[in-house]
Amino acid sequence: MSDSLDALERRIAGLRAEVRRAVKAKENSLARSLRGELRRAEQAWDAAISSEAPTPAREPETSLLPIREQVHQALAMLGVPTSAKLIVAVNDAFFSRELRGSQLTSLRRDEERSFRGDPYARPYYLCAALTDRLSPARGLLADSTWPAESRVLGPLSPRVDFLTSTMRIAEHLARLAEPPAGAVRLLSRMAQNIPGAVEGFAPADPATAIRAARAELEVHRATDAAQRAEVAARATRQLPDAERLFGVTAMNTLRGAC
Amino acid sequence: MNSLRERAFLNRLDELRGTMPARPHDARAIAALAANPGCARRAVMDAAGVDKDRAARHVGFPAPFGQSQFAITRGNVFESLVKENGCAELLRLLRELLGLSVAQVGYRDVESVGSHLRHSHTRALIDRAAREDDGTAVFYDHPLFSLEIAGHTSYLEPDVVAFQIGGRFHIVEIKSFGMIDGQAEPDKVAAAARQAAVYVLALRTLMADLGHDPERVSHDVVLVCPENFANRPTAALVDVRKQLSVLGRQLTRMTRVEYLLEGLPDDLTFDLAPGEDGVPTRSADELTQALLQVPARYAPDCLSTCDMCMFCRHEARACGSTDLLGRQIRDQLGGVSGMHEALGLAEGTREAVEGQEEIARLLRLADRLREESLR
Amino acid sequence: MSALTALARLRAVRDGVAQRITTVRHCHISDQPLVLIPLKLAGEAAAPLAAMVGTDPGHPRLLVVPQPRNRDLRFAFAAGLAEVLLPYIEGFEKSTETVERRGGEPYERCLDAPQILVPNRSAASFTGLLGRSTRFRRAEGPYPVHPSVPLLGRWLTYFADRSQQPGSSVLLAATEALSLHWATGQSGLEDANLAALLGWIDPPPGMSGHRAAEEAEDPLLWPPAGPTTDPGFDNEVLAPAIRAYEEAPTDRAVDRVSQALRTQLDPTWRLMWRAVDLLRSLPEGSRVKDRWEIDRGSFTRFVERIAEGSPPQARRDGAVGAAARLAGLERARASYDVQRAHDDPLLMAEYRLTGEAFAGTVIAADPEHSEGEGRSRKLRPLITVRTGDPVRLTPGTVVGSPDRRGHAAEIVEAVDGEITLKITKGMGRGRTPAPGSVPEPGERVSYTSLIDDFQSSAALPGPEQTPWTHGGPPEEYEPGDDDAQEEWL
Amino acid sequence: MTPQQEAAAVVDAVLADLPRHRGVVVDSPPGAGKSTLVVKAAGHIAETGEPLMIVAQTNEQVDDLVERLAAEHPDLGVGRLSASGYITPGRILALPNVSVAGKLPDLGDPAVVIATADKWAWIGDRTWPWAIVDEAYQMRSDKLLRIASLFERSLFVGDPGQLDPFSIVDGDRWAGLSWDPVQSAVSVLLRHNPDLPVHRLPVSWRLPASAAPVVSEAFYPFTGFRAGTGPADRSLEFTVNGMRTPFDLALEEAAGSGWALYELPSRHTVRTDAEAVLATASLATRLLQRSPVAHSERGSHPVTADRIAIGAAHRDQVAAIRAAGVPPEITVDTANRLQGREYDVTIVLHPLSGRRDATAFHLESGRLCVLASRHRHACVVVARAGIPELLDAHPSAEPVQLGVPVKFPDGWEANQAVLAHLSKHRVTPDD
Repeated sequence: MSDSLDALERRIAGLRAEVRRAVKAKENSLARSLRGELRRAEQAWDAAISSEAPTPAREPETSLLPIREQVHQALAMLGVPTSAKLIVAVNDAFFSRELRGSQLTSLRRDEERSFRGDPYARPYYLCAALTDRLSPARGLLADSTWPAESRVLGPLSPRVDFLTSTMRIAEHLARLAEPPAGAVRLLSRMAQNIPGAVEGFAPADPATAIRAARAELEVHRATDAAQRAEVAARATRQLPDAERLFGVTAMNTLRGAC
Repeated sequence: MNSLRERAFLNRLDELRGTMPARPHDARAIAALAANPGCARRAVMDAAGVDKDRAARHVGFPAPFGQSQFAITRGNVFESLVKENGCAELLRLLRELLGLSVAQVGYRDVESVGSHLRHSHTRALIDRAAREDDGTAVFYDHPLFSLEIAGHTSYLEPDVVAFQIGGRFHIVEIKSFGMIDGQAEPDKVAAAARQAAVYVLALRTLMADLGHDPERVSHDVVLVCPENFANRPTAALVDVRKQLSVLGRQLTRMTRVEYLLEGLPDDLTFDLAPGEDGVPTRSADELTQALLQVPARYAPDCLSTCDMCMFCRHEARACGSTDLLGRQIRDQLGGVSGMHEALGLAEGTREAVEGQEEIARLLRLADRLREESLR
Repeated sequence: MSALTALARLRAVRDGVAQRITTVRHCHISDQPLVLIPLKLAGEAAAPLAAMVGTDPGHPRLLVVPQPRNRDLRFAFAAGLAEVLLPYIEGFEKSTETVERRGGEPYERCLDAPQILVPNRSAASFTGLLGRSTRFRRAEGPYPVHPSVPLLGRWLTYFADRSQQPGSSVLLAATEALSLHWATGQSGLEDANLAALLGWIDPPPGMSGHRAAEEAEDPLLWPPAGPTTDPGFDNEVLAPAIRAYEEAPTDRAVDRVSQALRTQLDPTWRLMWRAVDLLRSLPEGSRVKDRWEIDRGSFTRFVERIAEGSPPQARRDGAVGAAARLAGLERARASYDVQRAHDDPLLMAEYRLTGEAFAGTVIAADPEHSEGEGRSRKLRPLITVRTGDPVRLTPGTVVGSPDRRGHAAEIVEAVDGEITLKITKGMGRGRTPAPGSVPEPGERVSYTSLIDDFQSSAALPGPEQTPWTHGGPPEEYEPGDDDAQEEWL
Repeated sequence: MTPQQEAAAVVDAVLADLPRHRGVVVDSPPGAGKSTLVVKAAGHIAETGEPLMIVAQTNEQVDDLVERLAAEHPDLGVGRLSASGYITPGRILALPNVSVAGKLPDLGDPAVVIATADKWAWIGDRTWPWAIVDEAYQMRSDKLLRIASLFERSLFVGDPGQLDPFSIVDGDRWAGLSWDPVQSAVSVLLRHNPDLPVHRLPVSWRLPASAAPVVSEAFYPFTGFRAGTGPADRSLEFTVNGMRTPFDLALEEAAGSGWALYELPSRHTVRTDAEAVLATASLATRLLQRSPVAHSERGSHPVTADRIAIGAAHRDQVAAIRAAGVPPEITVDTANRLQGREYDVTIVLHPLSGRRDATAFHLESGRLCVLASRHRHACVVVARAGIPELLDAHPSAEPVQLGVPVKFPDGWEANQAVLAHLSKHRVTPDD
């Protein structure tokens, strides 16, 4: 190892200690600037070591499909408002695509901006699911082309949607000649939370899972449908187009005010 | 306390805190009140809502606490795992643990209304649930409770879920420490139980406020943790009756802080008002002097519970207090609180004053035996 | 905690250096101990992060999990640990001795046993958790692991279980071993910090123990001895390194994580060997060998158990197993306390302080004194001892003496610092006492009611005969797929 | 219902339950007639002609039971099994229908065989159709494990409010297990057999009307009991006049009200606080000097030294009190060893006296319960002032283990309750 590397390592170690000291003393701005210096030193070290022993950089495989298309595909498969986490999991399990949760965080906002700028210009929008107070439900994505009843939530809807998505995943799996292992694992994990859908840690059988999910669904379906219809009617009656898709967000501006 | 006296008392607390807003008590802070209730310094600072962490840092003795982002991330990931898909995991656990029926799956996220409405919304939802026995919702996620502490309302934002079954409410506390073969680290469970007790009390207070029977809030809380080494959640019931009674005692005690204030200088304040640079304008020396006016009761346990611990440890050492060595040692030394005094008695360089004859005799004997055995 | 220890702590504060609280060493220190410093990922029950391990102070082996949330990497770590630990253990299995026993078949016992040293009690518990999370794995079927992993798990479990046995030295926590012999000028709680503890015991030249301990509390100067790492280190150093590995799992990224963890482990590694040297420098107590012999026996039995192909240790003790273990622990606790006091005048002083022991000079002796008539006539020599100790032993109390093994006596009278004793055991079978068996006037003696008078308890039923009061016979353990598949994430 | 009828009804219910269940548990608060029940049940079973084994925990308990059995059922053959080293006391040797031996065959074939749990553990290859386990709450469950296969059905009798069994080693490893070996025999039994009937003796015949409500509320908050006698049924009289010394005042307060708190000035002291030790010993001596006479539903008798006990928490305190000069016939002992015993008057050195910090040991409710519930007439507690402050400052951070039922009463609350009552009967040295 060359001298400059040695010196760099000493400098990195020293900077790390200083950062930790600053953090401990809650001197945040100092910590920030020290961290900047530290990153530069680390990059310099990286560069120095690459010049000594170059290693080929590995690029992660990226899908050609745009993110919103990927999300849409997953939503189309599940047919109910879905969390980013499950979308990522479905994408990974069935399409072997590496989507990251962080890539989905600004999606809804971008869609809303696009819709407000040029309404209905796109065939579909990735929009929000609405709570019974007509605000956007946290973390859920929906498809603007779905009927209003599917995009609103009553108290039973989270469970109903979970059972529905489990069924959809099982149905999809049953159609595949060679079900991917990841998809079987996903279904098994979900089925463990449905009475009678799977035994212990064994891999889930799609037909059994569907039967069990449907059985529980029967218990909730009518009440949920009625509650959803009520919320949907209210949304249609009270809200302008954009809010009907993305929820009433006025309250958000008040957030933090108290 | 009559209202005039109470106002004077609250004014006094405000003066002690100075111009900074009262530091709100979260459940953890409330639960920690029981950690060392004999400490006047801590009691006064807590009652006045002084930011102890900031005070300790300003006088040069920052608390040695820190949290690893790995732990924080782990906690968040686990909590969202338990709650995702309409609390699917939680439903499984409660069906196993409490026999929740298949029909009971309702879920309401109180947070979705925006924080300014959360408290009243929580009230309304709980009221409705308490009235209608078969209320549609079973889970109430992110409720916002309040609790009166030494004249100030503290808002509690539990990450917990409250839910009702058969007309009874339960608090669900989600923690990310492992439950391995049915057991978890007892200290961590105890901390979780103390925190959950705060929520049980807050929910009971709310119920009473609304005219419902507070006993409808169960003293059995549901503790949800990862099972063994996996992520899969598992649950256990924890009876928090003892924690509730301790909590009740400590909250009553807070209002009795009044008598601790007697005899303190009138102009005493722990003001931490910041200057333009964000650093408190008062000199560290001045604050130190102010802190020293209120006696502390340091014990080594404070090192894991109190923001002021390093300051008080330093003080104990500087004045040669046997508290430095722990309660057990202090116990062994009978009434002697000074280290030099105790050594003097042991080595015969100091005469025992009245009441010290016995401990002096014991220490002299110990000293003789030690010398004899080491020879 | 006695007044004697309290006094030693006070002295430590005044003198600025830890004080001895024993005159001899009460634990076995192997010629070739294996030091193991495990680290775990914060917030996880038992996710290993790294370990520094080895028997050569100059050549530690560093094992690292570059992404502790990755299951495969964790098991690779376990296999790596097995690669170090198992050969070390196997090294002791070969040479054995034959032990004859009265009324039983002779058996084989290993001449020596492995000894693992970890920094503190948390590390010992973590070792147990690591054992728990690996011993049920399987080399075949779903989620297969390297065959060494389940074996490692069983050994780690053995060591962690055994370390709860009073007086056992197969797995020692350095802070506990040191605290057993030194009192510092800080609280017991603070003694759990290895660097601070050693700072008090052996401060650098020119520095007080207090100053050294204070320095040791700065995680930047002295990283915690684990298993939990310093949060500042996690946030500022480890997290970026792990993130870099996540983004590009290259050798260089692994190096970066390793290098970061090495900075946290190196200082503790050096402390551990300093602890070993300090403990070695103490003279060994006379019964330490006896207890190590029991450890060797226990080790040998476990080697045989594994050789016989018995299943891994159960998750928790069954009713009968728990009762048996409790009896063993209580037995070990009692005799450990007695043996240490008899080995060490400073520990005996604790009992003298409370009046359960005394030391003094023999002022009169009647070695030929006897009781009873004719055939039932028994030799019962009398001695009178003068002592300045505050004796609280009442007539009839049976006492023993640390100076004479096998010697037993009974208090006849205790008045004004003069104790008369009747010797009941240990003077031979003759009509007159064996020479030297009865203390002579002028001789300095000590006696204590603290004696190892253990009476073995009755046998327990077999597990298959567990009575209805205790839930009836348990189901027999069958290793199943569920054990192996239990997620380790 | 009169107390007698109420108690008799419970006993009848217990006897009726015996053949119907594998196990029957009877909770007995202090002095509620536990031994009477054991003796009665023994007679009841013996009438069926089937053999019975009785298990007690200590040799004294065994001997006490043997004596009572022999007295109540003179026709019943009683065999007392003993371990080597046991010296048969004269009171047992004198009993005609009792045989004593170290081995079962040497006993002949008595209807009832009685021994300690430790001794029973060595007996194999025979089963008894019936067993009675006495002091079952003080018995560790690992002891029950060793003997449970000896019997088919059993009556378990004990006092849940007294000290729990303990171990010199840490039992955390077994926390939460239903068969935790350091738990009491009853808790393990009931965890595995939750359907067994649990009866409760409702009346204390020992505790006077002045003590039963105090002890009941403090230590048996959920399962109260009452005194079998009324306030007028008991009285304590001094036949020698006092001199209005503080000791006299304290003794008179105790004689008049059943309780006295002899309170020394607040100070942190060593465990063997000389002043408190001396006060304790002096109170006992003074008590004897005043030649007390006890009047009760059983008639009147002078309170002699053997009817007086002094209790303390630690052995060194016991030794110090002894050394301070107490008449040798007075019992001086720790709470552990006073369990199950009964006296006319007790003098107690409060476990928290002179302490700055309390530990779990000192706060254990069972310890105070034993000390405060041994007397038929009066209890004098010696303590330094300042215990309320100590309790107030006590940190509560006890670890919590999953699956371990919470134990009530809480030691803190029980201590508060007793102190609150005692404060009404305070006498200080300056009075």
